[in-house]
Amino acid sequence: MTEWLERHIPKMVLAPSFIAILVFVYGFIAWTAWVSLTRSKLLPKYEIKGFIQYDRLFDSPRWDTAMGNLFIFGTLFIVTSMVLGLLLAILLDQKVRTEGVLRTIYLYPMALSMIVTGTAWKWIMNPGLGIENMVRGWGFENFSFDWVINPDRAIYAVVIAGVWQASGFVMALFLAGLRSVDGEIIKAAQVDGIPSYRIYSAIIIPSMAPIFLSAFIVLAHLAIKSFDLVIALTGGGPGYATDLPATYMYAMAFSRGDIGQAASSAMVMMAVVFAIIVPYLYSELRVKKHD
Amino acid sequence: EPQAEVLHWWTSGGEAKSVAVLQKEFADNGGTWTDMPVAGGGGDAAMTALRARVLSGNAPTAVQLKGPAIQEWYEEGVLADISAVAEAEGWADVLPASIAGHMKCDGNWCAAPVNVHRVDWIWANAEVLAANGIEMPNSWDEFNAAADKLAAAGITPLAHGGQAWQDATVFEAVALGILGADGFQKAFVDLDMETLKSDGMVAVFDQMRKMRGYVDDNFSGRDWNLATAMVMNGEAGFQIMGDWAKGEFLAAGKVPGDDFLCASVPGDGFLYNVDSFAMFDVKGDDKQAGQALLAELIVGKNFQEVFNLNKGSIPARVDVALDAFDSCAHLSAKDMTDSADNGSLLPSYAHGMALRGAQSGAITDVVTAHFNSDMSSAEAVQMLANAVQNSL
Amino acid sequence: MAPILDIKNLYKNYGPVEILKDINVAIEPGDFLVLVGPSGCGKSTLLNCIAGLEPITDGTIHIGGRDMTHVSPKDRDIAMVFQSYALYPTMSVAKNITFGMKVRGVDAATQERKLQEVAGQLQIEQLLHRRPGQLSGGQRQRVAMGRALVRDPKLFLFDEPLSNLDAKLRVEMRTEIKKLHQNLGATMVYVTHDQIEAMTLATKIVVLKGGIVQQIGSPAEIYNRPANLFVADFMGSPAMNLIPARAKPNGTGTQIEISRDGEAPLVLTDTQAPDLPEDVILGLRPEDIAEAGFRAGESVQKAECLIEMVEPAGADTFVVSHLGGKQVTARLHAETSAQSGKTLPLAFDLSKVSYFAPESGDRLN
Amino acid sequence: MAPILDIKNLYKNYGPVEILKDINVAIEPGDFLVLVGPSGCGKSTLLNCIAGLEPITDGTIHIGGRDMTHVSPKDRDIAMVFQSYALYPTMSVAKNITFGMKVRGVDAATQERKLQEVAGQLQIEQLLHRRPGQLSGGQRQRVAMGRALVRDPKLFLFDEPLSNLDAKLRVEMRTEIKKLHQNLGATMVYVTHDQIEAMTLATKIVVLKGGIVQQIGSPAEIYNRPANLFVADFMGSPAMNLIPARAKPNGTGTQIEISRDGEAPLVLTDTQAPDLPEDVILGLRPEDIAEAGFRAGESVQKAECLIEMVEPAGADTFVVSHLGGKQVTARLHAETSAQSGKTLPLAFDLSKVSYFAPESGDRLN
Amino acid sequence: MTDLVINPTQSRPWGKILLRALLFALLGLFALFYLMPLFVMVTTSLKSLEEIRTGSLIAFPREITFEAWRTAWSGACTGIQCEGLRPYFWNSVVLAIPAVLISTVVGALNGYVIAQWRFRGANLIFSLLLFGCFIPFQVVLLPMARMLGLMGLAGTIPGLIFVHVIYGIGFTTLFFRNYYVTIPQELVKAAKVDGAGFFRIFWSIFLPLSLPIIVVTVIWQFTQIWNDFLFGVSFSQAGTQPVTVALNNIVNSTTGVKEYNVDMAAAIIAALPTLLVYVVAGKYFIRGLTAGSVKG
Ligand SMILES: Nc1ncnc2c1ncn2[C@@H]1O[C@H](COP(=O)(O)OP(=O)(O)OP(=O)(O)O)[C@@H](O)[C@H]1O
Ligand SMILES: Nc1ncnc2c1ncn2[C@@H]1O[C@H](COP(=O)(O)OP(=O)(O)OP(=O)(O)O)[C@@H](O)[C@H]1O
Ligand SMILES: [Mg+2]
Ligand SMILES: [Mg+2]
Repeated sequence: MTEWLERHIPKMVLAPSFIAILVFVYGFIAWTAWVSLTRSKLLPKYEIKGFIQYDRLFDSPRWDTAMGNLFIFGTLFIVTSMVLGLLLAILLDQKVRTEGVLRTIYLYPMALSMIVTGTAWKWIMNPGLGIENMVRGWGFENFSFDWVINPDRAIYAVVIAGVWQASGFVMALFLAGLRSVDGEIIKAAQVDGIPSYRIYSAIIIPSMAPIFLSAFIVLAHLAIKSFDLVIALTGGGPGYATDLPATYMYAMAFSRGDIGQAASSAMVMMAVVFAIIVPYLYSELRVKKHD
Repeated sequence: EPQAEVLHWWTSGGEAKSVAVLQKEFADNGGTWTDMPVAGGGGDAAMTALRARVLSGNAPTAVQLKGPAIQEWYEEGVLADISAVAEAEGWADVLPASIAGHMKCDGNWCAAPVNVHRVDWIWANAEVLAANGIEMPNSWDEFNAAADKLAAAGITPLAHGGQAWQDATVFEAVALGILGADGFQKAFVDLDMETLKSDGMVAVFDQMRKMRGYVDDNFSGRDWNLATAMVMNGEAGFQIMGDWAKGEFLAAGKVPGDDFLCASVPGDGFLYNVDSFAMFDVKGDDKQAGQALLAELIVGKNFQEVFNLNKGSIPARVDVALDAFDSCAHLSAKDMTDSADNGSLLPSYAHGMALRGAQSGAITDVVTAHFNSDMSSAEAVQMLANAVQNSL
Repeated sequence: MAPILDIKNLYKNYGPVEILKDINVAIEPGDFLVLVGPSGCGKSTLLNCIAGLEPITDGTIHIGGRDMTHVSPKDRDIAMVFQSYALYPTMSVAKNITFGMKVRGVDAATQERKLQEVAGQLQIEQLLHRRPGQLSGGQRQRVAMGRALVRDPKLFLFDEPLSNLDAKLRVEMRTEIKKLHQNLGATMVYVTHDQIEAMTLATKIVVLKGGIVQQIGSPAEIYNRPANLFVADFMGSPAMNLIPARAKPNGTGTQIEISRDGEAPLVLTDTQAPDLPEDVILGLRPEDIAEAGFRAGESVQKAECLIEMVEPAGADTFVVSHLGGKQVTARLHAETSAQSGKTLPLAFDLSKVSYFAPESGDRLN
Repeated sequence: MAPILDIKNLYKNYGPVEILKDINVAIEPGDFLVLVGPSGCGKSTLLNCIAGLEPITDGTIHIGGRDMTHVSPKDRDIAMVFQSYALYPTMSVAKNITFGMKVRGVDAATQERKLQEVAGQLQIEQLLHRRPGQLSGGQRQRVAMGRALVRDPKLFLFDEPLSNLDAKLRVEMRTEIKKLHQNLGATMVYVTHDQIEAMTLATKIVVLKGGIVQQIGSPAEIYNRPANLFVADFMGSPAMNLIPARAKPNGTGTQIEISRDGEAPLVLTDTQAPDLPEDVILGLRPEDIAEAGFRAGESVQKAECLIEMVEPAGADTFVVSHLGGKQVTARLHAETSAQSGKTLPLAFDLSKVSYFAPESGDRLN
Repeated sequence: MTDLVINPTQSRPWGKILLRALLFALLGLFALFYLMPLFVMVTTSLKSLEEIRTGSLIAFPREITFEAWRTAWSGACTGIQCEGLRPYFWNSVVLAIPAVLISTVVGALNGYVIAQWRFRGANLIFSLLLFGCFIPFQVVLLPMARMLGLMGLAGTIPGLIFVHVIYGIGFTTLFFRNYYVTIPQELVKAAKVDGAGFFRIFWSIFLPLSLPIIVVTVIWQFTQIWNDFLFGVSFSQAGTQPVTVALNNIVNSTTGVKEYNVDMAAAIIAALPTLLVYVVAGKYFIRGLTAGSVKG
């Protein structure tokens, strides 16, 4: 008996989490899938009506905009955060005496919720109140920075705020990565006559591939879930120019009373997540077996 | 002991004060009031919370809900029947029929109205208009002429905030003016496809394109009260906004008629937005007692007067003396009675009185997309028809 | 010939800590200099100073006759192989080898030619397209070597290049490095803390301890005439037996008396001993203590000793006895009849003996 | 005496992969069993199976006469020392050693007594309050040993306990383990891939390859009479020379012909060779090839050989020559006059020779 | 470690100085970029309403007043109650602390099992857990509400804790698992031979080793839970609303006069605990990342 218990304790410890996840994640996904096949309005109904919600979804120009925005936002947000994070990490890696303070400054946005900082960013980027106004006040009358209110540019304003919030974290990841590169490799490169920038670009950075992957996953996850950011900064506007799938889904479920539609959009979002996460999981679990 | 938990999104300034009146009355009648305010997104957040509460079987006693949403919730089978209170209080006699209609579910009373907002107001700075020799416009052409004049004088013609619901507010005011009461009814209440695709609708979008030109550069995301302040400060000439804007003027010590002007937007009709509390099914005697008491107090004369004085709207019941109200309110009350008679008393689509969320949202999507881009009117009409069709 | 590497009065501090103290070393072209010493004695630091990877506190370094004290590593015309090999992990073997040339702007044809040349020399032709992660330890070692060879530098520096390999591979690679040295006639500086490596590879050995040079000399000098107790103990495996003894000059030579637990002391007579103080440490390598029948000669003295342990090790058998309060190891033939717990007559070859002063540890003869 | 460890028909699979195949080993109390084999051959897996840390697929394991096949590790009365020592990093040395007793509820006084006893034995008294991170490799090794000793188990299991140490320390610790074994009379199972360790420590050696036992025997048996080419090549350093040759029986014995590059073949005559096929592999250890003047006897055959390289290694000097297309290493005295590029007469001691079949690799004599 | 730009033996001091100056200029510029919103928030919160209307946003206050802070803490109205953030702040505290602790402990145990007690299917379970991190939370609101109702936890703080724990497990498990896989398995083996069981090994050996990763996990979880709005607004009722909901009520009222200084003060107050955690423990955060969770 105790032998049996001993052998199975690990499984029993994992079991509650496993069951919880099965019910509260996968059960709910299944529930959503089901609801996406119904005509649920204000509250869920369970009578299957086929794929009508998906037809509506793909017919909706707003959903198109949302997906388009996710693509633009996702790409720019991830790329910019990575580039900026990497740059900051490299700069901080140059034996800067004030590193501790600077690191905290770069990292703190991660601590704030977007509900909190969205307002500040809204002001800063508002042409009448913020930077544009300030720069014009300095005498540059033609300076213009009106992205938040320009439907064609507003999504880039969201990118700025997003990058502001996430790049510090990416910096931390990369800094940790730089710090774990074998010092002998760098010495070898120096003796080999390779200049500093080439050491970074050709040797160190390529060797941090796993960290790029981690950063990518964290950022992709933030991009897909980005909701607070848009709500606080633009409310999805001007018009619905900055709608993202998450805000679309939220609007459908909670202000439109169109839960069926919301569920179908959620399923599409989940498919996107799946497409990103499965390769990651694959590499993660395979690599570990390797070493 | 009567108990009530009230979910609402009146969280600040005049509104909060107005709710406080109700709470005080409730307490005076021996009840315990639990306040559950959820601000943000014009009630979106509150609706999120409501849905979660209902699904978890823990609905609040009363919820700030209005228009077809009440019926929608009723259809989900979660609303209570308060006919007993309504009959005892004789609500049917004191509420205008179209408003009463919103409060009934399958013939039973299920919600209590608080007020009537008029949505199709146009507000103006008296001084600015006088200085430029402009009268309150009676047609959209007059409005355009006045606006051009203001623009020439370097004043922003139309104070506006670039939020979807504000775009929709302007849009429905324009639509009412151009399509007329009948057309409005067909388009935004009955969702008649013919009307939605008609030339009249093209004209409406044409006018919207003009309106876009009258707005300043910084309008995006601006809160409506900041737009009102622009009118107040003489930075802008007009604002098209519901009568809650009046509260801002009054709060700043401005006098209607002298400092600012109010008029209905060009065209016939009255777009109303009735705030109300829907009563949810709750268990327990004290909660049900609280619910009944709450309903009684909400429609009570005292609360209707005090609340609306604070809020800028007019009482829902017609037998409240309006002595304490200002001239704009008087105008509103008179117009309401008149249009009720000639059939032009219409629910506001922009404020969720005319249509269910999915449809009104679909329309707003098109309106705001058009307003914020250089889409042609013809395209917009086509899109509108598709969106409405798609949302059904 | 002018020395190719000439280090004069080199000091190196990390902050307040002196790591290297007054190092003076010079080597000729074609030399194979090995730096040995225990962990933390400053071997890597010295190598880094030669490479220019660490600034030095005082002194000068000349390479090929030029003062290189303040020249950056890439201009010193050196190549270095590291303990962890430090291969560029994301580049193929070929790119690892050619990257330095590429950066220097060597044309593609030359790169290719040199690559093939080196790859042939090291027999890694079929590995050129692989990543370092796909190589075994020995293969990595070869690639690291290739990266150095392709440079054709004045000086090769090696920092414990074999210590990550297992015993068998280590022996093989050692031979290969030796051959490479002989074939190329290159000059090499090689760090290890394995004294067998030091002995087999070096033409010249520097023994370091605590940042101070203990002895510089050829392998034979260091092995046969260690300058002090530290070097005596450090070089050779099993280590030299260091036995406290008392020296008493008598007519023919010096009588060396070694105490034994519960037995009469062991007395040996060294006819060639110099003037010794009374207390000395006698040093004798295991192979200089043999089974009595197998070693003869003028300087060989015999004595019965109690064997405590017998350790057969394939080709040899080591036996351990107890003399002067120390364990004494002797290296016997594999076919020895020694048994633990029994006595055995042992022969001590005093022609190979070293004497040290107990306090200073310095060599006396 | 009944075997203290008896493994019968043990199979171990990881999923579909067979790691261990039909292992049969038994040892007596007091034995020192060493498992050797190249990396990945299943040594650690076998040890883990004995310890009960891995379930086995088939077969039985008896320890001290009891069937322990399905008993959990803590009830098998074993102690284990790991390659990485696996010291608990957050506990002091004392706590590391007493943790097992504490878990088993031994009272504090006994814990203390045993701790002191073991600490004395291993001379780590002054380290008891330190953390493992503050210890050197050798000290860690001792603590790991202490943790095992304090348990006083039926069986000690060691998984490459010395492979993390440097060469010098490894030799010292090896001797210490040997002494420990002799003093305690304990039974030990010891994994290594260092054949010198295997030779010096074992009373019995198991050579594994690819999960299959190649040979079981005493060190001398394995060294002198390897069962196949794999064992021959694996045991001994430098490795046994394995030279392709052709066998031709003639009157007195068998003529063994070894080809040489651009020279006449080398011909040796073995008078004691059994019936051999024509193609054989001749195996001769480096120490069985000596300088001609130093070895004599009936079975010794001499020949001039071209020396390619000379590697002095302190006590010995290795020289490398080329025979039968292979490098052949001979172990000569340190004072040899061999010079690379010159010829030297070498003596081949055929009394020690092994013959193998080229295809199967099996021993022929 | 990596020591690149300053190569000590490369002289040419003026070039070096120029490089360094450039480096610091860049670092400083970025610091400004990151500090700007905080600067706006802090200065605004210290201004009077009058000054905000008339002055520029990006300017130091002419006159500093802490009035807005007092109001935000204990006087601002969220609906008809005018108690400021204070009561909601404490709700958040009693909510966040247990939720962080529980999810960390569960994550640690899960990570320990997955990394060190591998059994068939453990990796599958890990994948499933990990995928759970990426599920958009809006998706789970409605079914979760139903479940909470069924469990009788609707509208309660334990209910909220439950929700946060469930959706935090994925990340905490990921962190601990990635940390524990770097610890050699021999440690568990040694302890098993020593006679210790599953929990004993965890408690005596792994937990004392886990400080760096505990710091990372706690910071991450605390930030997530403290800043959460969606769950807070959906699964609370009057009296159990967390501080973010109250903040939203103060900041996002659509009518009435907007007191920007109070809004900003309230925003900073709501963010103080997380800010504090980052400032105090940020160093350990990086260290923890280096220690394990960074591994691909
Ligand atoms: N960057 C540094 N700062 C301060 N001290 C250092 C630094 N690098 C090395 N040291 C110290 O310098 C001494 C010599 O180190 P070094 O690496 O040269 O030793 P080593 O002889 O190569 O040892 P090993 O055989 O272990 O490689 C050591 O005591 C070490 O602690
Ligand atoms: N958990 C496992 N799952 C699958 N295969 C494994 C596992 N553990 C070990 N193996 C495989 O079993 C074989 C034997 O491994 P083992 O660790 O016993 O080798 P070893 O002889 O101890 O090698 P080394 O000398 O490198 O320690 C190897 O091929 C290894 O890849
Ligand atoms: Mg070193
Ligand atoms: Mg192993």
